[in-house]
Amino acid sequence: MIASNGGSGKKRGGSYGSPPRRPDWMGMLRRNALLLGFTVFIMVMPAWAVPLSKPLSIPIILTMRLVGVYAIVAVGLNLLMGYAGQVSLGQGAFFGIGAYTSALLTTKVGFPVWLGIPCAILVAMLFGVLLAPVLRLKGHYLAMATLAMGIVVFVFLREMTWLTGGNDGVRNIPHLSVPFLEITSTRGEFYYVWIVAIIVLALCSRLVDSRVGRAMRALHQSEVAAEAMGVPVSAVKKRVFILSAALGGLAGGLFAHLQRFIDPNQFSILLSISLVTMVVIGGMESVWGSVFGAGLITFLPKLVEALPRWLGEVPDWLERYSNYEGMILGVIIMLTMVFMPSGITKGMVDLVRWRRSSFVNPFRRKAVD
Amino acid sequence: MDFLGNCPQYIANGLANGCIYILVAMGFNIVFNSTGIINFAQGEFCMFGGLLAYTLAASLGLPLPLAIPLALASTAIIGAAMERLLVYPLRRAGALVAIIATIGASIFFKSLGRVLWPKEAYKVPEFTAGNISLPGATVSRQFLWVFGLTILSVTAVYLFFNHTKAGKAMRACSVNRFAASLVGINVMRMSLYSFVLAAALGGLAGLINAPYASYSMGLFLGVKGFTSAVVGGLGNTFGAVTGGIVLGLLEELIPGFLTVVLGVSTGYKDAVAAILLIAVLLLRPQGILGRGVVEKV
Amino acid sequence: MLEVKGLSAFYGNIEALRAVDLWARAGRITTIIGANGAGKTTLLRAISGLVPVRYGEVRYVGQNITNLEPHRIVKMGISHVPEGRQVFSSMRVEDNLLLGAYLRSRRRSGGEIKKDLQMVYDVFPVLEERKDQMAGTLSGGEQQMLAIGRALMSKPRLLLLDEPSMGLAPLVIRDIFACLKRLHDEGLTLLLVEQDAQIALSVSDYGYVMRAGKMRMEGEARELLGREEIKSLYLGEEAVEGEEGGHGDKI
Amino acid sequence: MSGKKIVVAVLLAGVLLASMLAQMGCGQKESGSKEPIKIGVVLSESGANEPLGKPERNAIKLFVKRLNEAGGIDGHEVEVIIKDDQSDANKAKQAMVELLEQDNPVAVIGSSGTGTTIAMKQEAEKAGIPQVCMAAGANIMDGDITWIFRTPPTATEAGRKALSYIAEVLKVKRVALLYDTNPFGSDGKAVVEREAPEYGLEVVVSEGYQTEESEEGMDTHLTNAMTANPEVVLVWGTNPGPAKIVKRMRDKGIKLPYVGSHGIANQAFIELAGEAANGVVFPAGKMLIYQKIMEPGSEEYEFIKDFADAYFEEYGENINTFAGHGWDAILIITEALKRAGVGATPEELRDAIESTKGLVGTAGVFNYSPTDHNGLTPDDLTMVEIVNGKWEPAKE
Amino acid sequence: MPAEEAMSPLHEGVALQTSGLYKAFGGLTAVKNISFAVYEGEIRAIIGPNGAGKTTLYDLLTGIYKPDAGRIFFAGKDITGLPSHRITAMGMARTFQTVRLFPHMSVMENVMVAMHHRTHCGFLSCALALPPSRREEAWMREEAHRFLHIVGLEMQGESLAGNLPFGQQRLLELARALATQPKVLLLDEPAAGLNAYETRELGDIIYRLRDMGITVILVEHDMGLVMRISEKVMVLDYGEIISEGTPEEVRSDPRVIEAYLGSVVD
Repeated sequence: MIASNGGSGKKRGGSYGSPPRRPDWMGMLRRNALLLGFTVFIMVMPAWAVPLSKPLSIPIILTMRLVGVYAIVAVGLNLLMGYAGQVSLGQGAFFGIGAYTSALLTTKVGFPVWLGIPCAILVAMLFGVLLAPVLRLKGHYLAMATLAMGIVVFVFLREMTWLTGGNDGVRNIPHLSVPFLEITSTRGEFYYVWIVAIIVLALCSRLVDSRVGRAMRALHQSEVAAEAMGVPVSAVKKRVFILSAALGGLAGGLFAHLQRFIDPNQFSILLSISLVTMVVIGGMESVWGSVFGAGLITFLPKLVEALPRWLGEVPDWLERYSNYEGMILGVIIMLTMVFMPSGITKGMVDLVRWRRSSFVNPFRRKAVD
Repeated sequence: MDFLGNCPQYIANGLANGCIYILVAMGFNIVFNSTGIINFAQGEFCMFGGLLAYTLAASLGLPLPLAIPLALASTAIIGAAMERLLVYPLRRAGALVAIIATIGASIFFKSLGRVLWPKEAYKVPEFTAGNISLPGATVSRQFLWVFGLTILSVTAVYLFFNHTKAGKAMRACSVNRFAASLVGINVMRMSLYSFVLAAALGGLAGLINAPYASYSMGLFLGVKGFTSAVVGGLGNTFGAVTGGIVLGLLEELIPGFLTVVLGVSTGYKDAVAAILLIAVLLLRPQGILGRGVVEKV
Repeated sequence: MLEVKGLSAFYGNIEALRAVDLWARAGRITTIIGANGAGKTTLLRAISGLVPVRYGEVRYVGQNITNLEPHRIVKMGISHVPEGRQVFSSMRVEDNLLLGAYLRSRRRSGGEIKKDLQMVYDVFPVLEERKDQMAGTLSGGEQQMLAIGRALMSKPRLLLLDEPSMGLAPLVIRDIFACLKRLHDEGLTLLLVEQDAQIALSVSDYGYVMRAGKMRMEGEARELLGREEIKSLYLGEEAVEGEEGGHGDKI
Repeated sequence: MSGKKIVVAVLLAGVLLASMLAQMGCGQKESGSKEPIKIGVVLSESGANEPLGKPERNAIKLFVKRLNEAGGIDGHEVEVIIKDDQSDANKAKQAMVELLEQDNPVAVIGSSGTGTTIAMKQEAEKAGIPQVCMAAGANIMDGDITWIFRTPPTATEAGRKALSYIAEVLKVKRVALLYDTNPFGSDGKAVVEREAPEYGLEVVVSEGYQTEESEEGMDTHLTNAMTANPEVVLVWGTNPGPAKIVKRMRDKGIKLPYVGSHGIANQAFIELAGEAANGVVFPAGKMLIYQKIMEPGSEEYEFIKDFADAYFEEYGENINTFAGHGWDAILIITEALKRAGVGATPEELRDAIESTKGLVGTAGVFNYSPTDHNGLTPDDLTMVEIVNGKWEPAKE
Repeated sequence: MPAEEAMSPLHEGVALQTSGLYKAFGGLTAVKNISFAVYEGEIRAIIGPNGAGKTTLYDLLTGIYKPDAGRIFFAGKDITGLPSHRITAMGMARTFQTVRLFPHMSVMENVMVAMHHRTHCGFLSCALALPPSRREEAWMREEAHRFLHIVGLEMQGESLAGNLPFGQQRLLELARALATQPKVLLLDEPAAGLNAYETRELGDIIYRLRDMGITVILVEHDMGLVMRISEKVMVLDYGEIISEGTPEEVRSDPRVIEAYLGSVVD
């Protein structure tokens, strides 16, 4: 190390030898442990979840397929919003574009599904490139511009009937498939989706810990400093945006073939907002948090729906959970933001570690900090 | 040409909608000025205004002159509660957190609205029924109320901000929050007032937007109101007037043109505000008047 | 009148004030001088409740006002003219002044407020000429006068002034200080923070010298004015450096 | 990292615990003498189609309750498993698959809306299970109709009824169509534009609106439509859009006849439109005004009266069309089950439904055939006119 | 500075040169006609009272603002108006007056961000962890460690930057700036908030950087530090250069004394 020759003081008695540093592979292993653990968890899931589904009245595997799809798009949104700090309330647009691309290519042009989904990614990326100029905006402006973007895409999906079929939607979309094999069983779909999702998760968790990920996080924390450190801020933002669009497209493509029927109303602003909710509840700047958020938001209604069956007779209002689902989600979001702005996963980790840092009572008048 | 012949009607309709947008947009601006956040739940205040007026006037049978102030006051209380319970604790948080928190509030309010008022629409009593024929256009009598009340509200807000102590203090907070606290203004209290005022304006927009109100009107009006605020220059309280009128007119003239002249589907009407919003944000973020603030790094 | 004991305050992670003591007597002009970055502004802000105090206390006419909210402190009669003037630039001059009287009830003391407004106009006639202009269109010196006038409108017993000379031409600085002197003669207690030691000490009764978040020197203003060390405290000298080197806090 | 692991562990433990509890709770169920017959139901109890889903649910629950009190089918109780699709096709499909995988129902009912029904239809076909839907969209019957049946009159029947009324009673030619841009409206638009020439009518303008728009917004659409000099205004949508339009029309003094769709066959329309509702004509099931057009004592009359009385007693509300659709749906399935026997395979049940003939329901008399799974004809509809805030038979 | 010199091509050994820089905000001219040249290997201090325009000058040099008039030459090229990250990539780095670390990233990561322009692996390569990106990552860690060692933070590599005590945050900012491998390093009040011990250590580090061949420009209020380490001092007041010379010359310059202590009244 060339470091400290010449200087007048070397205070810490540093030797010239190689400094004590933690071997890199330790960190790699630890990160991968989580990934490997999760992969195993998913792979064995049907084994215990299928027998459990019936007594619990919660269709675990069936719901997990969708969780996988949402996890993919939520992770993409988290890269953009949690890591790079760029709010998007229009992520549903890319999801919709991806879904329609693959659905139309496979039903009208006759593409095989395994070709349709990559095309969905490409088209979503193309839209990402076209819409990237909104990234010039910041904060609230960006939020509203992306919201508007979502509305525009929704209206065009609905109105361009010659292409999209309008409100009639696209139906009889083929099942998911790999070359020469169509996947029709729930379990098959579960594995298909989750293998893709785990690959995406693995790639994304690598990415956030790499040069690119650091640049993203840096520009989130201070654009000026990041720029001054040689990070081409607008280029990085743009790429993250396109990447998140691509993941939206991928998830949309998978979604179309899972649902096999899509119409524009499935891709309205509400979808974008619930995606944001997933990211926020799961935790910004946390790849795994997004999976958790997607899981929570998707399973919560199922859980409440199952309650009557566990408890026998329940009051009517409990049975009509979906009527006030919004109230519960709204309260969860608000409480999360007030008490655990870093999301539930991180908030819980902090609580478990008895670290009060992120849990200062925000209602207190004076913050002596 | 038919289109030109229809223009007076389009303009009258555009003005009527524009007035509503102005009220919503002013709410956005007032809150933005005093707290620096965009309240995504602003549209839901309109919902509360309209539906509370329905409940008070139509269900409980209160006379309108009593029901309307009560509805406005209740909406203002909801606004105050939101500020105390959500915005105040987040006063030190970043934009992202604030955005998401107000989105949460908006989801909550909308859902609450649906539980309390589950039907697809309610008829809010009109102040005066009937209509007036003008050359080339027919407008409802309610339109006169909308127009009059909007002018009244804009004037009242103008007077409030320029000629009352509390109003000047709120302006002072938006100009220079630091100096405001130095002269003894309780800045957090002003944030509360701004929410009260914005909620009341939103409520007014919701209830004069009669005769129909529903739980789902929030997003619709919220987006339009925000677009108006941006078009007029965000943070510029009276830019909202320009913005609202521009958006209101464009929204009626463009589909009119599309259908009557080009014969294209008017379903695209929904996209007018959204496209205008993106265009203004990208091309002229300070608003078409150019006096608004542009968010700093 | 104002007593500061062992005050420590942080700006983010920076310890900007380290156990500062200060005593401003009623009816006098007390000055704190020091080069920029010494912590003078932080001290004033800590007194008026804008920067939280970590340790120590601030007492004002016998009451503990440590960490009170700013508007309460203003109400008690301490008015702060901030660094860089901070006028409400897009509001009229007169509105700026009237906002200074924000905490006074117009009903009860409406007449008095008018009188005070006239008093401010008497002290700064230029403000009366421009009372309908936007404050942002005033020159720097006029803005400084406005800021002082605004602070006076709350009828303070103690006026805190932060660098009233900053960014102003020497002639204007002289005017401002002449006005301060006049206010003092009318019975107002002043606590002044200045970089411009010469002019500040020349109008003051008592002076403190700050450096790196600490009080380094104090004394009667006239006496301080004569001391050579002041210059070295500003422009730095090895001797001073060495003196403190020994007891630097460890991190 | 270790913290995260703890979280994961806690979650896992929670899931296991919950599942154990659930298993315990489940043991008590099998107490009845004979195994219940399960019928899956997917409805839009919330979201855009909430006004449809809620009465449908009420009717179905009431029907089953009465059926079971009367001894069920061959002593078997009927159990309905109701799921909410939130008016979202994606959730409907999910709910459908859940039903199929978890509950093995003999048939499914659902859903309320067109999009949600299509999403379910694909799964019903795949699984081979009869589905009875309560959605009106004509396009539901596009493609394979093996497994799907429907109870409400479709846009096609309603559209034909309305068009024939325009052509034969009003005797005018130029139709201005205003439609909601939602699925209901665009479906109607397609039908009207397709069928109009057969009745010698010309759709001179079709104008899409959004139901949330203000009255002034509607006025613009109306103004656009009036430029084409129509002789009648036909509005295809659900509340509150049509109410806004008719109110505006009458306010402006436009005297043209206003013909609506079956989407406004409810009391809410009259409440919303107020005075302006008078004179509005729309196609609807005969149930709506059964007391006025049917002979007391006739089979249809008594059937509907029985339903109306029971419904009012249970819920304190008057029946409406949607409740009727739900009632018909469960009726058709249970009648078919009685004929095919409790142990019938899905194919047998399907055939039994398909062979339904002359079954009196609330919406009319159902006659299914291998080529027609709609069951109703335009004659099962009637034109209703609003007179003084009340439904009256329109002049034919 | 005579104008003709500023306009002429760069002299041998000049690291950074400006000619006639102007920048106004609204009505206020923050920087007026600033021309100067800094030679390679020099330690140059810029001092002046608050509001003299020092930070604005930095912002102009590093491309955060564009000057209204005037040119900036660096590394033999005209860099006026280039985006910030390009200027950094060419070898000019800065620290900030108010510390602008990335507080939620580890110390090591903070430094690694600054190597962005010296590394190349893109999204795909990073996500797939291809061998080049892994090699690059390892190299970056090693480099980062080296820079942390220079400022003495090598033991804190894994802690969050936001959790460091303030003095160390300053040092980390310095290490981060170094990691961009600058030829010219602009320090903005590096000693603000440091105690005497830390300040002294900072001085030593700056010497060491000079010895590594880095030209150091610093804006500083701590006159002790300025006078001790800088070879040449430039004094700004009201956006203009009012004095330039060795520390001794500047200290005795009456205009400087006046700028700081004020003119004598009466």
